[in-house]
Amino acid sequence: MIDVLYFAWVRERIGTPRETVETQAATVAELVDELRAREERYQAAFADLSALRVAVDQDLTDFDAPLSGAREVAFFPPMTGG
Amino acid sequence: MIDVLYFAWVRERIGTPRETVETQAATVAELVDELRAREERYQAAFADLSALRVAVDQDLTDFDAPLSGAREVAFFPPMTGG
Amino acid sequence: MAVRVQSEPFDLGAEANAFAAAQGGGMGAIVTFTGVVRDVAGGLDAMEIEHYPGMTERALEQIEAQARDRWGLGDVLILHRYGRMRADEMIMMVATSSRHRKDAFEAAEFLMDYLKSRAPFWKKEYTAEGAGWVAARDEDEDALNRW
Amino acid sequence: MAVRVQSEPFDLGAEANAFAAAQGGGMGAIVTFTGVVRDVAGGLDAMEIEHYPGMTERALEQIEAQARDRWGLGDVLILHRYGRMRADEMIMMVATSSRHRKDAFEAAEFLMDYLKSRAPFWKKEYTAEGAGWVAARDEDEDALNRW
Repeated sequence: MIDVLYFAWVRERIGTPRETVETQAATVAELVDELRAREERYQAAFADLSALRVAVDQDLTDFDAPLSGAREVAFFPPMTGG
Repeated sequence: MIDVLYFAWVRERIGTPRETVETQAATVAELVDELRAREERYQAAFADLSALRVAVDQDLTDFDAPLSGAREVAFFPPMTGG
Repeated sequence: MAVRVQSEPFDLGAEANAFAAAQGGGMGAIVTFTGVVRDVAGGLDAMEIEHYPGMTERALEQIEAQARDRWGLGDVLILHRYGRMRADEMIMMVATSSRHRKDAFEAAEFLMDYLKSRAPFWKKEYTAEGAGWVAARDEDEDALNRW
Repeated sequence: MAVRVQSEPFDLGAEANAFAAAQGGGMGAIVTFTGVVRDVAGGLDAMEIEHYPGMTERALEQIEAQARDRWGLGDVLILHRYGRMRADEMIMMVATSSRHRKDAFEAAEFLMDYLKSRAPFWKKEYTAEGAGWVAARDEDEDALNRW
């Protein structure tokens, strides 16, 4: 069980800001593959991973990052604050 | 006839902020030589020209600058504003 | 640590004066940066800033800690709004203080470069023609390379 | 052109807000720098700033014009005091605005570097042990070389 959060246009494409997912995925990339296999809206959101950023437990990381022990994964486009 | 101005410790060593000088000096350096020849307080003020800056008609320049047509020459130490 | 994330407007003048008044003796230099909503194309109805509560504060605190490690700073303020705002409203500010100006300037630029590309904020623009997410600028990512 | 040379104290917050409010649309970045009297050794009774009336305004206006030539700036403010002041009082400030932050930051640093070494101000410190002119720092002269 892991909380998956979406922000900005990723949230809009997937249609929810947050969901809880049952997964045995060992890495972020494996989680993405599982999500893509679900429905077309996930495929649309995850079509181009180079346009996405990921945080595990609120720390920026990359798609190779392990998920063991993680409670929260977030996907979003490059940030545009400031 | 030229107005000669002094600032900061140059003013203090010479003992006046401003005086009018009759001079035929062609350059700032020649004017400095004339002033040095006057009195010891001028020698003290102009002992080390590398520690001084000069402005002719309110523009920073150097000691080789010509004085033809100049109305105002100012001597002072390196600036310390800001 | 002075990191504030809020939806309410802030008063640049009041923040700058409070920051300056809180400096101990010896801090001769204070730098502020303020970001303002730009109506780039004309016709901006509103800008909405989304953020990631929790991670935002965490990321800003980490950026502040990095700046304090790298420069001799008296104090640091990072204030960023989220939610809906209009053209010419202030989005965010940073303030830094140091003995000499170099540290305060460099740290403020560093904070801005990292905040732009590493703090989880996203801008969406609303105009008569519709709404769109602001794209990240390559220059902003490139700016990180100088540190 | 906004160059002010005055003996009276100024209110950083009021100046920063007025500067920000005067910006046209499109100026997304505002940078301020404020210089504060430092009591370096402890025991500073007062600092006195002498200047060269006439040349001061002229030099600051030239420095502003150079900055406007080199960067895309919305507006520039240079405000510098002269006369007697105490530790922690504000001596001077600059403010710049631009579309993106790089121009406003670089121009503010340029203004400060040139103002430090090219505008006719001289600082004298008064302490219980006596009075002395502040010496120019080599770093300040060196800072000009980067532009």
